[in-house]
Amino acid sequence: MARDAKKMSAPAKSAKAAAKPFKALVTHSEELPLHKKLLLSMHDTMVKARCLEERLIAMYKTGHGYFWIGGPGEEAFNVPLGLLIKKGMGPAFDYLHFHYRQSATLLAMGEEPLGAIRQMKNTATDPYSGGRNFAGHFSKKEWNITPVSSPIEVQYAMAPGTALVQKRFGGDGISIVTGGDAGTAEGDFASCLVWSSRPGQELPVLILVTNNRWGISTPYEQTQGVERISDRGVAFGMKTKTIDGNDPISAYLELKEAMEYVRTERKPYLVEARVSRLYGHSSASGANFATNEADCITVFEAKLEKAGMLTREQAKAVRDRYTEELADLARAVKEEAFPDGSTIWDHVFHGEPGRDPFA
Amino acid sequence: MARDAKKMSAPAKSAKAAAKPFKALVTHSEELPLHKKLLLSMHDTMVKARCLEERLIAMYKTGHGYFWIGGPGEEAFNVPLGLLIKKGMGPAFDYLHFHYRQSATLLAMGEEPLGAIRQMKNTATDPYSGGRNFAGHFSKKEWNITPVSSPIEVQYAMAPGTALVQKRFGGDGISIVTGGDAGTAEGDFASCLVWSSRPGQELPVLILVTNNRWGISTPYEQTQGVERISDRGVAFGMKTKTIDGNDPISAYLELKEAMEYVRTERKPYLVEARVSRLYGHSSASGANFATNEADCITVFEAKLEKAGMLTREQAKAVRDRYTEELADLARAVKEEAFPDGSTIWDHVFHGEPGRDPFA
Amino acid sequence: MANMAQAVRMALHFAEENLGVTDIFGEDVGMPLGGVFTCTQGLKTTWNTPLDERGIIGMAMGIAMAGGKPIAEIQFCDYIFNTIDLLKLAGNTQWSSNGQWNLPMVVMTPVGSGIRGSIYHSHSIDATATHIAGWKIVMPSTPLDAYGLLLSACKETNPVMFLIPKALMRIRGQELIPGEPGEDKALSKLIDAPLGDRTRWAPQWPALEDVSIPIGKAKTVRSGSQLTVVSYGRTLPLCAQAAEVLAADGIDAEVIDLRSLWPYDWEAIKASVEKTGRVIFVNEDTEVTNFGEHLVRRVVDDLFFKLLAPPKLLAGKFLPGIGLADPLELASVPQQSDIEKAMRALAAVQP
Amino acid sequence: MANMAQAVRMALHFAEENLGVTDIFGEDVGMPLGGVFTCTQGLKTTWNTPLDERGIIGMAMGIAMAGGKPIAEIQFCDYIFNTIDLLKLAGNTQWSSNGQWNLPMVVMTPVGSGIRGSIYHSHSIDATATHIAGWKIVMPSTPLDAYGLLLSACKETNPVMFLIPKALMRIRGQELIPGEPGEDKALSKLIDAPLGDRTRWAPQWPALEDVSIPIGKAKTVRSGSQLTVVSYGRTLPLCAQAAEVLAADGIDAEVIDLRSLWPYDWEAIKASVEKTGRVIFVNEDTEVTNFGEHLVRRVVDDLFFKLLAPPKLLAGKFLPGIGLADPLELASVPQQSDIEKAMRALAAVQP
Ligand SMILES: Cc1ncc(C[n+]2csc(CCOP(=O)(O)OP(=O)(O)O)c2C)c(N)n1
Ligand SMILES: Cc1ncc(C[n+]2csc(CCOP(=O)(O)OP(=O)(O)O)c2C)c(N)n1
Ligand SMILES: [Mg+2]
Ligand SMILES: [Mg+2]
Repeated sequence: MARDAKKMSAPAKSAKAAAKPFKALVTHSEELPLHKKLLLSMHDTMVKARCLEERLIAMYKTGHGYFWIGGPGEEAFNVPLGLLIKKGMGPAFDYLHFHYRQSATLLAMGEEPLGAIRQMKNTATDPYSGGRNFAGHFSKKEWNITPVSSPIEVQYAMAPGTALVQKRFGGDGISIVTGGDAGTAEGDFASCLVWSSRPGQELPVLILVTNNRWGISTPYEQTQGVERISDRGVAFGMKTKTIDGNDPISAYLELKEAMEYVRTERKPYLVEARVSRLYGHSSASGANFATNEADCITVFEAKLEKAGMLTREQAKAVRDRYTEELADLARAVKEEAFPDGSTIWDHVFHGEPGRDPFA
Repeated sequence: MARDAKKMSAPAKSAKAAAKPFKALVTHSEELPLHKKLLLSMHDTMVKARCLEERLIAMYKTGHGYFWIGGPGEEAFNVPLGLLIKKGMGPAFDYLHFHYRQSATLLAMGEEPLGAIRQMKNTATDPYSGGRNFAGHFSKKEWNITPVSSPIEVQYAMAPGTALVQKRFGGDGISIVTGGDAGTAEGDFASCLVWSSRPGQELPVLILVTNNRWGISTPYEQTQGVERISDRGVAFGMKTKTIDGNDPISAYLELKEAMEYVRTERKPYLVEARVSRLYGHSSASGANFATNEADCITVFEAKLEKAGMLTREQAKAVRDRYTEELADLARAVKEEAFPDGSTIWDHVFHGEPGRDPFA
Repeated sequence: MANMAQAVRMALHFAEENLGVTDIFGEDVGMPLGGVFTCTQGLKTTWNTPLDERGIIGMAMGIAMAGGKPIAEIQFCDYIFNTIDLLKLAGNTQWSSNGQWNLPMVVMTPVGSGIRGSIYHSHSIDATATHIAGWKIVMPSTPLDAYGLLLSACKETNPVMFLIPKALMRIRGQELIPGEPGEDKALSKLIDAPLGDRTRWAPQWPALEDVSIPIGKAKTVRSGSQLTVVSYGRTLPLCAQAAEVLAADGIDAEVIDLRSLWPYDWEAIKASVEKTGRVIFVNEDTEVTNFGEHLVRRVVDDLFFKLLAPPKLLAGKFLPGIGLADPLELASVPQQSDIEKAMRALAAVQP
Repeated sequence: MANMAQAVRMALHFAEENLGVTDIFGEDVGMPLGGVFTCTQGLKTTWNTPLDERGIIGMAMGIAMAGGKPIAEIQFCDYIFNTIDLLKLAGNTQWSSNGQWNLPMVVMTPVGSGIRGSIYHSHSIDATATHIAGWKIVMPSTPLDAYGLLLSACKETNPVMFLIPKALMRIRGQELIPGEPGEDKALSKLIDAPLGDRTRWAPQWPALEDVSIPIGKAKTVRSGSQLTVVSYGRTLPLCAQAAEVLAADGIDAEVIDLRSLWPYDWEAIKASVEKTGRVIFVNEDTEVTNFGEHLVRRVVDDLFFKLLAPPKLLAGKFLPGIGLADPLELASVPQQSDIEKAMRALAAVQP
């Protein structure tokens, strides 16, 4: 639903209020509006993604990786996103300009978790960067996943570029860009709004912001006066909405509606999703579980249980299975080699053998 | 009036429509709501400013200067602005972050036109840059006029800084920033909105945009999907409005209202003024009179005549007098010396004598 | 003969037709203006962008990612400095993704002084550009080289910066670009947009040829035996003229137009310096942490014991800007007389 | 003894109390975090900014214009490259306004590799920074120098960049900062914020002294007669250790900590090179258009005929980034073994 069709109560605004755990903005009817199969599959992938992140954190804490960053807490948003993506290579498919919290989206797209573990351990086998980049910095050309790069918000300046090619190409491929709430203060966020809404030249960009109300240690309320980030798009005449990113059902339906609009109208849509940050910012802030944030998996499991779709035991079994599987994968990766120092020269230039220009 | 109180008809939006001359958005009652003395003084300064710019253009065309850029066509906005500024040095007074079309504002503040002529001719006597910078690139520390620099929009990133000091200092000094419509596509415009509206830390910035619907040769409609630039401020919870910058009476009243708000509430206000561009972008585009744009002086003179305040002859006399005065000034400046090459080393560092570090 | 603006335009036309260029864009790049230096008049794929350099570079990266072939213009290189992070990112994308994503994109921008451009239309970026890994960087000093290097840039599968010395934009070449009509005014009639209304104008393109100049190859502009001058861009013709002046006094200088800044033609420099034993590098970027200093270092590294005199750099003064008034600009960046003086001094050093 | 993060914090405290510093700000600079490296914990004038580096630099410029004394932090120098235009503007404001507007502001940022920071937490900016005119640039390699240089930066009436080598952030100094308690844990108890709830914590500042170190003065870390090593930041202690190793083999190296990159202490370099005839410059920025190349050029310009061997540069490899895996980082930027090797080679050159 577009912004005007559904007004949501915005959280209380106060300069001094610390960032608050997100409270569901919408209450769904208990008759769940999605098929059981889809719901259970979403739950399965959400748990798998959580177990993956928890394994990565464990690797960090036991010295098998220098730095962890990822998306635990955002699964309810990231899994539906991945399921709805048109996966493939080239402009007929969706281009994905992600930031560093999208592991659940990749898993929902069908990616194996092994790659993320290898990247965490920075082995030569890391399929995303060959041991060059941090955890969560995916890149997969066959699926149009453009390289995640650490600088905040630059992906928003690039997304209109892939979308322009897609608009000309025709079909229903779109460009999808994700980033956090704090990052919207960078000018590149505004650039994305400007470039995707040029009159008569509107671009099929699904502009997503996952609002966890934190930028590392800084609460959103302390630095930005925008109550609903989605409102930033209104002046540009684009469709906008703020959705509950902690509820996979709502997220699925809202994303679906927005995506269909972008796919068919070939115009931008700005969606803000309110999400939780469950293990703090990154390993730099300790990567410990945040007890004061809503856990979308717990809430979803309760909902599924209430609807008679999943028992506690079944839920536990799913989690135990993935926990074990991922521990096994991590063990296997332990013995894999780091890239050799001499490989630093590879891929400086495309189509040329790597070499030290001064050697 | 704030944006909601007065809805203005926005010009038709079409990707292909060329930028159109601005049509007055508001019709004022013929009983002019300002005192005759003020009206005539505004008229006088508007004409003076126009004559100054026309003299600068003539200097360019006769080889007395390399480049001209300035504000002819914006006098109806820039003169009231100058009259309303709290002029002086330091945080008790207004800080002025101008772009290159503000000559009329300086004249309204009481500046002599001689300096502008010297800068046009890049003489050593140029009071703003000592012959270093282009015409219209003012800088006057005694009046808090920060250096106009050519890069578009950077002034919007700095204005919150002076405003922060002013907020702490107390009193009613504010920071005023000006720039064009095309420039709002730069991220720095968005930065200004973010930084001046932090909750509980709002800053006294009067954020001005003069919308002439052009960026050099590019019509606004071709590159930006924002109908009212002032709407960009709405998401930030700031006061906003779009005003008629071609009518000095309306501009005076609207600016006064906005400024009083910023002075007393110590919060930002975003004002978009629709203005004309009467001699094209700059000397690079020929600096010829644009017959398809409304001339605010002509319109204002008709209004003053109708109100019985000024005859055609009196208006002509004002113009003739300034034309002559400025021609005299330009003649006098012709003989003034350029700065010496050795002075390039002056002012690299404050408080240190200039010298070539390798000499 | 074509001037550099016309040469660029013809190369872009050729590249649109034959090399898969899909987008030529930037501020005022589309019609009616066709670029502030007319470089993009009458082309098929030009369009005007919002006034947002970061958006321009980001757009180019995105287009390149999706299989397009973009040529992005930054109106003056003076306005590229808020995008250095994006340029670095474009330069590291192939490397960071371990070879997955290459970015075939060209960034084209006018550089340097010489048009009385004051503080913000006189910048050089060769020092900044050459410090960014993952880019190829070219800078022609003649229309024919501009044409040939731009074709190579369009064929590249890596990011390329095409730097146009603005002082040379309106100087006619000495060599014909294969295809262009021999007579001076004939070309202008074919491809220069008329003043006034341009809505019904269309260019008539000559039948151009693919005479690309490989990136990484220098050109010896003048052979000489006593000293080597290496330059590029605005200062190159000044060096060539200075060499002619000095020749009259019996000083025989070799002048090399580097043309490609990265990768650069070390073999050409080396061969020349091994012959002459004396070398001076001339450019107009400011002289601290200057690309010419890299070249000095390289010479010292590889050829120290073959040198007859210390290798020299003549560059722009280390100042925050170039002032508008003539005496200021002349004192800030190398002029022909400065070059002559430096060459004479170098020739006079006794080992 | 204080580590560098503590030294910076103490200097900032001294500057807030005594040198008129009005604002210390940046992303996560305020409490509860007090900076990602703890440099700004417990200070009086810190605050958290929006995540917007351009806004941060713009804010510093505005505060400086209005008579404040700002210290702006960029969280990692890796994220400063979208502000180069603003840094240039800050550096030219005094000059462009013909002396009217000076900007007394400090930009402080952690630089360099050494913490397994991968592509975007390992950047150096000394090459970029030294190419920007109108700035003073300092980079300490010990806590005491950090303290003293930061005080000088705060006293400056010009823009100053204060670059903190992140690899040295947690290394304790060998010298006491006048005022700090002698015992190791005592300082931590006084000024390090506790883990957990910090809302009721307040630091207890020692009685500090004004021991500023003048900008532009190098420090001879080790006297030697056979070769000169000039470095700064992360590589400086490695050079000093390498010199000790080589001393055992009879190679007597002089090691200079440049400390100030602009203006730099040419007299110190010159005196040393005149004595040794051999010099190597070591830093970790990438090696093309590198500040060390400027220093090589300067040496060649002024001291060519006094050299016994070609002056050398040892710097970072010319790569688009520093990879995360250990072997990648070690192969990309100078390590102690590389430095030793280069020094030995230099000592062995026969003139
Ligand atoms: C340009 C840039 N500035 C600073 C940083 C350091 N940094 C990494 S994540 C982060 C906070 C991001 O907050 P937000 O955008 O809300 O995303 P979240 O991490 O909360 O998902 C910061 C400041 C960076 N990576 N890039
Ligand atoms: C950062 C930057 N990019 C490009 C330019 C070149 N330029 C000068 S004025 C201008 C157009 C400005 O349009 P607008 O902001 O609407 O202001 P106007 O000139 O119409 O008053 C451009 C592109 C510049 N000066 N700075
Ligand atoms: Mg966040
Ligand atoms: Mg405009």
